[in-house]
Amino acid sequence: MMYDFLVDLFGNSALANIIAGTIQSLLPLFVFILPFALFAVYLERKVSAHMQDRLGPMRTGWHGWKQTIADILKLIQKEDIVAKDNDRLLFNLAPIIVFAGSYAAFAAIPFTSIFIGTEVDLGIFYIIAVTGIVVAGILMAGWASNNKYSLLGSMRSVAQIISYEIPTILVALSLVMISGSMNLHTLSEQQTGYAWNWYIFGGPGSELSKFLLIPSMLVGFLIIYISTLAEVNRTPFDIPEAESELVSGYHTEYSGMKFAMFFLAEYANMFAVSAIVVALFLGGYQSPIGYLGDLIGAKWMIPIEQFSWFTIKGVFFVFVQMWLRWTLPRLRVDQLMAVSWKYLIPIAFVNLIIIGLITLL
Amino acid sequence: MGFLDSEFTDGNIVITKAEDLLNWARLSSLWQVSFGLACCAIEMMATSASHYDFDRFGVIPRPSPRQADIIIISGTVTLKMATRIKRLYEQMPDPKYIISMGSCSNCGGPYWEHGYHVLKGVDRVIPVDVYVPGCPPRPEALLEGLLKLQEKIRNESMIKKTA
Amino acid sequence: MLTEFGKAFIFILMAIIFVVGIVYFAKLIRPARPTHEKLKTYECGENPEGSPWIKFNIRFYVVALIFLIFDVEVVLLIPWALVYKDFGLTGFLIGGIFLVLLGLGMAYEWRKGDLEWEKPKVLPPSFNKTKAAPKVEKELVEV
Amino acid sequence: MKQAEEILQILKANFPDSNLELKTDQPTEPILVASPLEIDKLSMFLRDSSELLFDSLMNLSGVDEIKANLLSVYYHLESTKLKHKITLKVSTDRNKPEVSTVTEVWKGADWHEREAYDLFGIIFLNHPDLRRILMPYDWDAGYPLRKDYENPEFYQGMKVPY
Amino acid sequence: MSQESSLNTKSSAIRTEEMVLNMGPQHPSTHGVLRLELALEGEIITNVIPHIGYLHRCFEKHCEAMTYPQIVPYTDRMDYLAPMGNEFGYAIAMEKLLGIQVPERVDYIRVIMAELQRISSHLVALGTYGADIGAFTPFLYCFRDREKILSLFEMTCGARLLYNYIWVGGLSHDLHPDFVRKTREFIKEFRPNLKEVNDLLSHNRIFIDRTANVGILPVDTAINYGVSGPNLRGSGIKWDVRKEDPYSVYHKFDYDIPVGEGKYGTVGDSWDRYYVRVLEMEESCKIVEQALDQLPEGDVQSAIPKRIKPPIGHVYSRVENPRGDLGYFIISDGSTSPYRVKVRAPSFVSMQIMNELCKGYMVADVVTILGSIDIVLGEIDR
Repeated sequence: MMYDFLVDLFGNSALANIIAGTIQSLLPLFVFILPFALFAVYLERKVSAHMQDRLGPMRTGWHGWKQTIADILKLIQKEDIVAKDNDRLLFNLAPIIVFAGSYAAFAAIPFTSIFIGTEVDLGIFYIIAVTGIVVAGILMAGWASNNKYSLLGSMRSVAQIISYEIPTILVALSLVMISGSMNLHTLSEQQTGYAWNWYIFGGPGSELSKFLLIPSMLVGFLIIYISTLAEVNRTPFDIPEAESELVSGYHTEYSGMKFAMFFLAEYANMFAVSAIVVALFLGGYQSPIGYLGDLIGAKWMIPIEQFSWFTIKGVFFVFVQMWLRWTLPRLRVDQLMAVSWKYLIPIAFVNLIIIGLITLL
Repeated sequence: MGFLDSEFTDGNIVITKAEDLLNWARLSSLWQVSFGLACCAIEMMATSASHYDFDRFGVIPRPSPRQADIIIISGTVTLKMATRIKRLYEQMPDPKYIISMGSCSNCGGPYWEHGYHVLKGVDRVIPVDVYVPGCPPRPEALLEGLLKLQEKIRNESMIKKTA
Repeated sequence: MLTEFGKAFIFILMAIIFVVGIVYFAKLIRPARPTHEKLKTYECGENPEGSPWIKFNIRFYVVALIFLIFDVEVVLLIPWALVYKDFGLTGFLIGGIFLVLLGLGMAYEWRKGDLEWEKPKVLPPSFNKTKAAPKVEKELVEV
Repeated sequence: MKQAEEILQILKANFPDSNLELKTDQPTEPILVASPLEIDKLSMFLRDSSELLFDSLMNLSGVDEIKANLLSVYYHLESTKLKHKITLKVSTDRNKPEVSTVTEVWKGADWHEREAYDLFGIIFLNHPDLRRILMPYDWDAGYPLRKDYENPEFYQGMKVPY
Repeated sequence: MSQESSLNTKSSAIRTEEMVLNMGPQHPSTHGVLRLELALEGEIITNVIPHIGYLHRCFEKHCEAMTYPQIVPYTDRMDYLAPMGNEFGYAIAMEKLLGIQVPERVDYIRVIMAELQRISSHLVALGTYGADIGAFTPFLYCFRDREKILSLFEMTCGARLLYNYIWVGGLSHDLHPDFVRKTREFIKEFRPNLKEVNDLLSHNRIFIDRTANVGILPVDTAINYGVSGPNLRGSGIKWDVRKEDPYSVYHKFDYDIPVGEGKYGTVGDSWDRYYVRVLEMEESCKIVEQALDQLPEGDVQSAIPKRIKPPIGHVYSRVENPRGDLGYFIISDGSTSPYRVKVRAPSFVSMQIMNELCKGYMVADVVTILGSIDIVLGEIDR
């Protein structure tokens, strides 16, 4: 929709397509991801501070809202050290791949009904494949910085991310079985109407199968939320950059702007992951209580409302991730693998089979 | 050779304005290497706890020196530790600052006379920006030391001093 | 006309250009004063002994193998998941049997102990009245 | 609960040829003086014999008695089961200080002995790993806690005295 | 792997090279400047060599150069998390050597201060232990309570951390008039906070997984190594210097000694050592309350000798510090400064079991075990 509008704007030639494509891909980056990352870093420091009886940044602007801007500006001035016997090429390539991997996931996430990066039909499948690239980036960062801590950190993160991808796919698969399509856009469309039609409450329609689905949908929601927590390396699974054991994991040797890229990629990934969970289970950009735009008949307001609902849900889940980080201790590597292989995957299997049977009724 | 390395002779408006912004950014987000030596480290931990909050001034403890700009030498520097501190200081990226906390790291403190293994002052090994007296200095004294350092950064300038 | 995946590719391209651009822009501004000590790898203030680039533990080989099996399984299941509803119960049985077989495979691996991650091999410290501290044998004491 | 004299009698009974004597002239607890090269057999017996059961070495400290040109080592032993304590003392010549180690008997003595070696230069025979523990490993300016110790002028380019 | 599977035998047949990792002087969780040299095989540890001496401040050389009263501030700087305990030990040893009998009030105040110091030291130990395992919030809750104790100390002797308060034969200041009221208030507030940290950390499923059955220390090995304090009591033996070798007025109070029972794993694992410290704080509150009830009147500086010149002789006495029993061995040659002072530091002794405890565990467990034996580097290196 937005894409066609842009193409007509530039005269419908091959060049126009490219220009429209670039504008459309830059839009989420500059309009949403960068401001969100700045806000999320500030939110994390404030949330963790108030959770721990402290005040958090106060000196930069009112209640320290300019703190992250100061951080970014300082990081630009910091010298960027590439140690002598690092593998220079891989060292510089790692942040690029990590950020590209986590940003590419935003291509398939529907922000509003009229704007979506790409209408690709294999929505969920594309996202899971693309977040796999981040693993290669982390491995490169760990291996290239020639540091024992980062090597240990990256080895652990490879084992962790690949073994938590399977529960994510299995739960996403069970959802595909119900909705019949993989494109996140159609998935969000199917969950219109009130909150009762969301997939977490069994999806649209009102036959018997909808009510039978509710328990297994809740189980699926829990499994995918836990495994996406592990994909993004957040506590209690933040073993790759465990501060207290491995100094700071795979980005020990990075300084200056490259470290800022890792930081940015982590927060972008946090939002991407919670956006996926919201799009799959909680009705993406659908509002739980209907649109104001419908009531007063202003059609142009609906996309704005949808966008705000989408960000509210996404930020809420990012807040829950931060909440978990500052309360739960960290798991050990073998316990982490046991959680995935011995608990999450078998339960996801059984869940898949139950959902398959119910949808046949 | 980055923009920050080059020395400017005439201070025109653009340079001073850019300088103020860069200085403000540097001073309001000093990331500290989480590194404590002795009793002053406990006072430093008390300063970063909730009663006297270090985070109010934008100071976060970073475990690796590669991402830190300020190192607070809190405690007695012994000869065995001095070489490690020198290496840690060297491994920090460039605009970096040092606060020497406590009389032990300022001048050897109570161990100046008979301490055969104590380095009489950390400034014999690394250039110190701010000295915080006290044994151990109260958290308020450390915060005041931090404010002094922020003042010093605010007045830093890239324009070459002619006089 | 850009295909859907073309747009996705432009997304990745833009991200790469953005990162390279910002890091290069920072390169113009930031100081660069490399010293010999600064270029040594950091290891908690010590001189690192030996290089970290050694043959790392083979534990990942086993996990990667199992991951491969399950990943291939999911790839096969996806088309089935989309269309099995049109064929009713027989459609479901096709995928169901495939899933059950895979569950058996997993139970086999679980029983064989391949899913065990590197568990600590611990021998509780005991001093013997006569000889010095005992050498840690390789066999595992179930903790 | 045994007093120092009874412990001395038991030891004399089991070790007739080694010269053991009990000094009770100075205030607080009496000291049992033994010879430096037999201390490991003595302590193995002290720990294993059923009446004594000294199973815990509280403290091992080196002392530099410069007036008598001796380097002596004090052992404070305690039995957690029978609740009695004893202090052993061993002294060797200052220029060639050799004492046999007790790490075989009490594992806790390992670091105490390394510290006595590091600060006084007392060599403990067949100690598993006798090297400096507190001072830097390449500290070549002698043993700091001896009474006649002078500070070196420089150590790795750093001025040591004030 | 209890039984060797075909895949595994092939994998472990390929010998992986051993990597030497330095958990060096600057590491977020070595509780100060301690360097642990780990020999790793993959993630499993084959050997741990602790290197200490990075904070050796020549305490014993200073004792030989200073007079007896001048040594008291130096004893504070040894175990800087429990300075009152160090001064108490030194005062007890000197009074035994000189044969001084201190007034009743001094003994009671010393017990109150030592027990409050035990609570504040255990709070730091629990806080940093939680932070090592990954939960950062309990660290700040523990420090919030510790600030209240520090303000109590500041009210009596003017200093927050290193006090020079317990002198040989008496105290430097008498109690502040409303010290008693404020301490009772603190204890009333402290008990619910302790329960809060308990729920947040002690019975947290992930914390239990990380600490139960990790770093098991059997009793006879502990006694042979000379380990004492919470580390020894965690292994299940009821051994406390305040009860075994009573000093000052501890015999007047009734309190029991918590011992590790292996609630979530085997007896003597890291969880037990941690939980013994939590219960000990509860006991210290009881002692302080009873001491406040029976606090007699009197002048605290009456028994302080003008010039301390002890007779020629030696003394060895010990005190129950938060980290174990702290022993002072003082030899005097009749002059005003001691001939030799040797301190038996509990952390120095319990640090030796690191190698025995960590063999076979993983890198993440070294941090857990180091946190559970709760060491302070000022005391190890003296």
